[in-house]
Amino acid sequence: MLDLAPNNKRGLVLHSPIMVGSGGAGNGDCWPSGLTPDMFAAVVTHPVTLRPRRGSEPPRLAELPAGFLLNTGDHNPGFRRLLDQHRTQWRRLGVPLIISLAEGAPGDRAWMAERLEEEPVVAGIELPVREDVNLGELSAAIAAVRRVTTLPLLVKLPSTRAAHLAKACVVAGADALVIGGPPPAVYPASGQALLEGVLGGPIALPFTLRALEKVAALALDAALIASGGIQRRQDVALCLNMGATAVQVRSLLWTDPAAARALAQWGQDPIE
Amino acid sequence: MLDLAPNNKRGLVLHSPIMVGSGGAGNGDCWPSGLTPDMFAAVVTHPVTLRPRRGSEPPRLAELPAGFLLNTGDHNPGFRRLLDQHRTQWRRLGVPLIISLAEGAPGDRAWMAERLEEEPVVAGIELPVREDVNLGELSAAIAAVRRVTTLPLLVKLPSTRAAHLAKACVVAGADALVIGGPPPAVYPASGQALLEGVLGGPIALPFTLRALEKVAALALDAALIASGGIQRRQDVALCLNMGATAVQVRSLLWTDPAAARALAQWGQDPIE
Amino acid sequence: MIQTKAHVVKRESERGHVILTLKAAALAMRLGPGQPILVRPGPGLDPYLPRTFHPLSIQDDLLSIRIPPDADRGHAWLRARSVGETLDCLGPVGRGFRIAAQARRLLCLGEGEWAWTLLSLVEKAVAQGVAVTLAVEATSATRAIPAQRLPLAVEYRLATVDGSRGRRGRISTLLPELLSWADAVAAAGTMAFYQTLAAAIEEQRLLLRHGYAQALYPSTFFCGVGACQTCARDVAGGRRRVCLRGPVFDLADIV
Amino acid sequence: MIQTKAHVVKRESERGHVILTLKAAALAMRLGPGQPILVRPGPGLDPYLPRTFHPLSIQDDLLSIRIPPDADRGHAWLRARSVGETLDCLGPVGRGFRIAAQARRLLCLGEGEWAWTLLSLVEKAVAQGVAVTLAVEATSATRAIPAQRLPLAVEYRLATVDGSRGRRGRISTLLPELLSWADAVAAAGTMAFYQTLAAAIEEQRLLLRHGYAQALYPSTFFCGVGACQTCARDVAGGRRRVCLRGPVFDLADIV
Ligand SMILES: Cc1cc2nc3c(=O)[nH]c(=O)nc-3n(C[C@H](O)[C@H](O)[C@H](O)COP(=O)(O)OP(=O)(O)OC[C@H]3O[C@@H](n4cnc5c(N)ncnc54)[C@H](O)[C@@H]3O)c2cc1C
Ligand SMILES: Cc1cc2nc3c(=O)[nH]c(=O)nc-3n(C[C@H](O)[C@H](O)[C@H](O)COP(=O)(O)OP(=O)(O)OC[C@H]3O[C@@H](n4cnc5c(N)ncnc54)[C@H](O)[C@@H]3O)c2cc1C
Ligand SMILES: Cc1cc2nc3c(=O)[nH]c(=O)nc-3n(C[C@H](O)[C@H](O)[C@H](O)COP(=O)(O)O)c2cc1C
Ligand SMILES: Cc1cc2nc3c(=O)[nH]c(=O)nc-3n(C[C@H](O)[C@H](O)[C@H](O)COP(=O)(O)O)c2cc1C
Ligand code: FES
Ligand code: FES
Repeated sequence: MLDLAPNNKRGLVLHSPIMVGSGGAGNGDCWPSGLTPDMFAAVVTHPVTLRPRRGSEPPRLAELPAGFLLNTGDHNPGFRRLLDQHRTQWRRLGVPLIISLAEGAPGDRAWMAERLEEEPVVAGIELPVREDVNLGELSAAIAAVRRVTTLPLLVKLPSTRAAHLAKACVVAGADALVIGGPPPAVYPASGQALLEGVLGGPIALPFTLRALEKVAALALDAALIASGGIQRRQDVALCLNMGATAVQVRSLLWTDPAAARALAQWGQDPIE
Repeated sequence: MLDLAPNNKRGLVLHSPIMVGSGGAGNGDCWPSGLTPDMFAAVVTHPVTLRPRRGSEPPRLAELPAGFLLNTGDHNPGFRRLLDQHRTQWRRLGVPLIISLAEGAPGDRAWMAERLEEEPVVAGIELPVREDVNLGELSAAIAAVRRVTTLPLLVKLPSTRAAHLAKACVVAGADALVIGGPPPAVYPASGQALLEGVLGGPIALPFTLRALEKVAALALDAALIASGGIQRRQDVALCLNMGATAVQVRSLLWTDPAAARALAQWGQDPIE
Repeated sequence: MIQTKAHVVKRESERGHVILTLKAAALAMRLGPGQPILVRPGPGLDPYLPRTFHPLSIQDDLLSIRIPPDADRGHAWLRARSVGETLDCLGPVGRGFRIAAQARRLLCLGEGEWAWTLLSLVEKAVAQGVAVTLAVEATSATRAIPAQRLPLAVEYRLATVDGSRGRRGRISTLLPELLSWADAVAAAGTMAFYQTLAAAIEEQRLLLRHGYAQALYPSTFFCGVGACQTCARDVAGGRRRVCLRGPVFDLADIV
Repeated sequence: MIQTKAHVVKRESERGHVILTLKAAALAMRLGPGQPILVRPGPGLDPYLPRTFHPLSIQDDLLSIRIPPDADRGHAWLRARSVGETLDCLGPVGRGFRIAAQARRLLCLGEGEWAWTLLSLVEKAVAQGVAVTLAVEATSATRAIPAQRLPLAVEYRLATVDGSRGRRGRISTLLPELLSWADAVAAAGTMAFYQTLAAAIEEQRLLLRHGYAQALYPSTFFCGVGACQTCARDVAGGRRRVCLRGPVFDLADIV
């Protein structure tokens, strides 16, 4: 049995190492052709903020070789509406639901985390971390959330700075580290407007692997979850081999649901 | 007339915005089919260290989508042999030669920079900067070199941290900033060994553009040179448009010398 | 939405663009006019984003897509496919054109490349006995839909910016006459085109009422199921995901 | 080194691999056995790294390359080329095999896939009147060079690991006999193969002298001109760039 939070009383047990990464299935309500929640080990929502956010103006997407840049600007309906609109549907998910809490005003995340204690449908919290965060602020923010919740806490680190930030996160109370948010970049979208966004797709994998290698070498007392660019069985095998307990897939669900379905059968298949 | 160092008494005048980036033509002695030094605005050598370096063990190269990871480990014959072996040939280059000084023991770069004052064939110095450098150390290192040389000083910043480091470099005495060294990553090379290296090829461009956008916004008193992933006329136009004075090309010389030659004719061609 | 391997059963090449007829029964069955499909544009993981197509015709187990003669390398790969190969397709995306039960005279209005997306609607409306006029604005005659691509029963009106065929100039000069005839409108073009259309309707009918004109929002799609959030636009009174609410909207909701 | 567009004039497909014959006069003229060429493996900027090939034959204005049936997507693109298309080629890279003026009996020794790189040398040596034995170690008969690919004058010896043709097992058992015959050796294989060969030569001739055996260093190339430093290896008494010093070395310099 895989447990992403063995030191946490609640634990976070997965039936396979293949999770749906933040927003891959929207807020657990957007399932591409042929995919159902129970195929995956867990589902992470889009990052939510306390108040609604209209997100970025278009264009939000630019194509890169073997990938893309995406910038949605944390477009979301706000914490209260998210829960109100999805609670019923989440009860039927059948697998652990992890709420991603985006950074907003100071104290917002702790406030939301505290509310989530009263939501039996929620199995964990993921905190995405900005690339330019300062180490002290990050520790304080994680510790503030840790104080108010008994839920398993996943911290999603930017891949370029994961090794630098990892230890402080575990000390501050993270149960697991998601490695990592791919690096930001700029490229012209269609219509020539320069788009600043975060890398996605297969081309993100080399950044994930570098961060995973460096964080695994620290041998911290936290589960590692590889995220960013994972597409093929060999990518999963490599990440598990390098020390990850699980992986998150996202855009594969969109570009090739059949491949995502096959990948989700990890371990159930005699040929591996 | 383009001048990369207008505030420097010596100046660094280029006849076009297309330079050969560090190592693109070896140490000015490795010219792919149909290319000659005078086609380009300037030539930057491989990074050299005071003592010879054997560089990294193979594999040194892994393929990525639209690019590659490269790790040569600053393989070089050492400062003295570099000068002794190349001085004569450099006199015939016909365009400015810029020596790249790699980081070594403390004080090594300043020592080498001082020697270069006595080499009339050298038109400038480029200092490549590590991604994990500390801001204070970097300022001190640049200032130390600045004190001992009147040569134009180019500082090559890692793209992920360029905006963070740029101002301090100019304050410490950099005449121009090279934007930037692409991010490091890890991927299996052939034979499955994990290779950690620096990104090269077209896929590096989105990182260069992000760093260039952020540094240009600082409006510092230093010329900007875009480097990393530049291949097509539209890439050059974009970089110049975003505030670069010149660009450096490297692997294009290897994969498509004819295209590099066409690019080097920038400005001489009526259709632009 | 389903994912399916579609077999290329016919390939026509015409003035640079390529039309592929695909056999994909399960997809054709679910697909209506105005609903796009997403096609994988290469054999591997690059290019990675799907390409969006609005089938030109949907008949029984067949559908056809037109790949424009542009510089996109995904399109270049798709143009090079030949009969017997298969394409990985996802679809249908979102909601398409509806032909109201009481519609008798349908005006289909297309601008430039977008005009092609109306062909399957034209086909379906004619088959249902609706009188159809297709009016198209193109930069020149060679870039317009050839008349022989249309059912005989369709009245085809053309405005070309260079005057090489039909009315010279923009389509706006034709609109008063066409709108006075039509009891329903379906449009495909840019947002600027829809502004012009809405203004002409208001001039002609005093009010742009819901239910009179439908318009295909000009968009490409990534996930097509609401997850990626890249297609969000300010339409229908809020910031909506076009792949869920559209891509066909009431014109009154997008201008 | 030159860069040139080579025209595909013939395409043969055989047990998965594809042999393309290319017309490229300026390149063929400069090219000798053992000197690789670099070929762009796609239409655009991806895949980005060139693919390295050792031409199987070089004759007048023609040369031919063999694309192995592996999973590399650059190779997949190249296997799909057809007659009439052009390939972007760079070459020759470095130094090839030399046939010493006094050589009378040349033993060519190839291991697995690498054996194919010896074909152009075999051709040239036979044409110069040298007696040639080609000895190849393959995993099985179906993966070995077919005899009909060779000039009639060549003596062909095969060792197959599965015993499906020729001597069963590794080539080492054939070496004593072959080496006692040869006055010059040219080899292509892995470094392990060269260790075995060097040991056999020392056994047979007491010393591995410079000038007796040449070996193709098993390497692919990026720039091919010494700039990128990816091909540096510890050979010939130092860390050398194989694309400048090699890829053909004296066997004594690389073991
Ligand atoms: C994110 C990602 C997505 C990918 N997607 C796909 C995909 O969709 N389909 C697919 O088939 N592959 C894909 N790949 C694999 C990748 O693009 C290469 O095709 C693959 O690495 C080739 O592997 P190989 O071991 O066969 O060849 P390698 O031995 O790794 O070599 C490939 C080429 O690189 C050059 N090379 C390698 N090492 C050296 C060296 N030391 N010196 C000089 N040249 C060298 C050679 O020219 C060689 O032919 C992907 C890789 C990544 C990172
Ligand atoms: C480093 C680099 C190297 C490149 N090399 C090459 C090359 O060798 N050859 C080449 O032809 N091109 C190359 N490109 C261009 C690139 O890969 C794309 O093909 C190009 O961006 C397509 O541009 P476009 O403006 O035609 O299409 P775009 O309009 O940018 O769209 C391309 C596709 O992306 C999707 N898309 C875009 N925006 C959205 C959106 N808002 N919502 C949903 N989907 C969207 C669509 O499916 C669309 O068809 C390179 C780009 C980079 C960054
Ligand atoms: C991802 C997402 C983000 C949203 N963000 C906001 C928001 O920032 N402010 C707001 O008022 N409503 C927001 N909403 C709600 C929508 O505006 C609206 O209520 C409706 O759900 C959106 O329609 P759609 O599902 O067609 O996109 C959001 C909805 C979604 C699905
Ligand atoms: C890029 C480069 C790096 C070198 N680095 C070293 C070194 O670290 N130590 C050393 O002793 N010699 C070094 N040399 C010198 C070589 O070992 C040797 O003298 C010779 O020039 C290399 O042969 P090559 O040009 O075939 O690679 C270097 C040469 C080059 C071209
Ligand atoms: S295309 Fe992904 S949300 Fe609409
Ligand atoms: S292949 Fe570039 S140095 Fe040899």
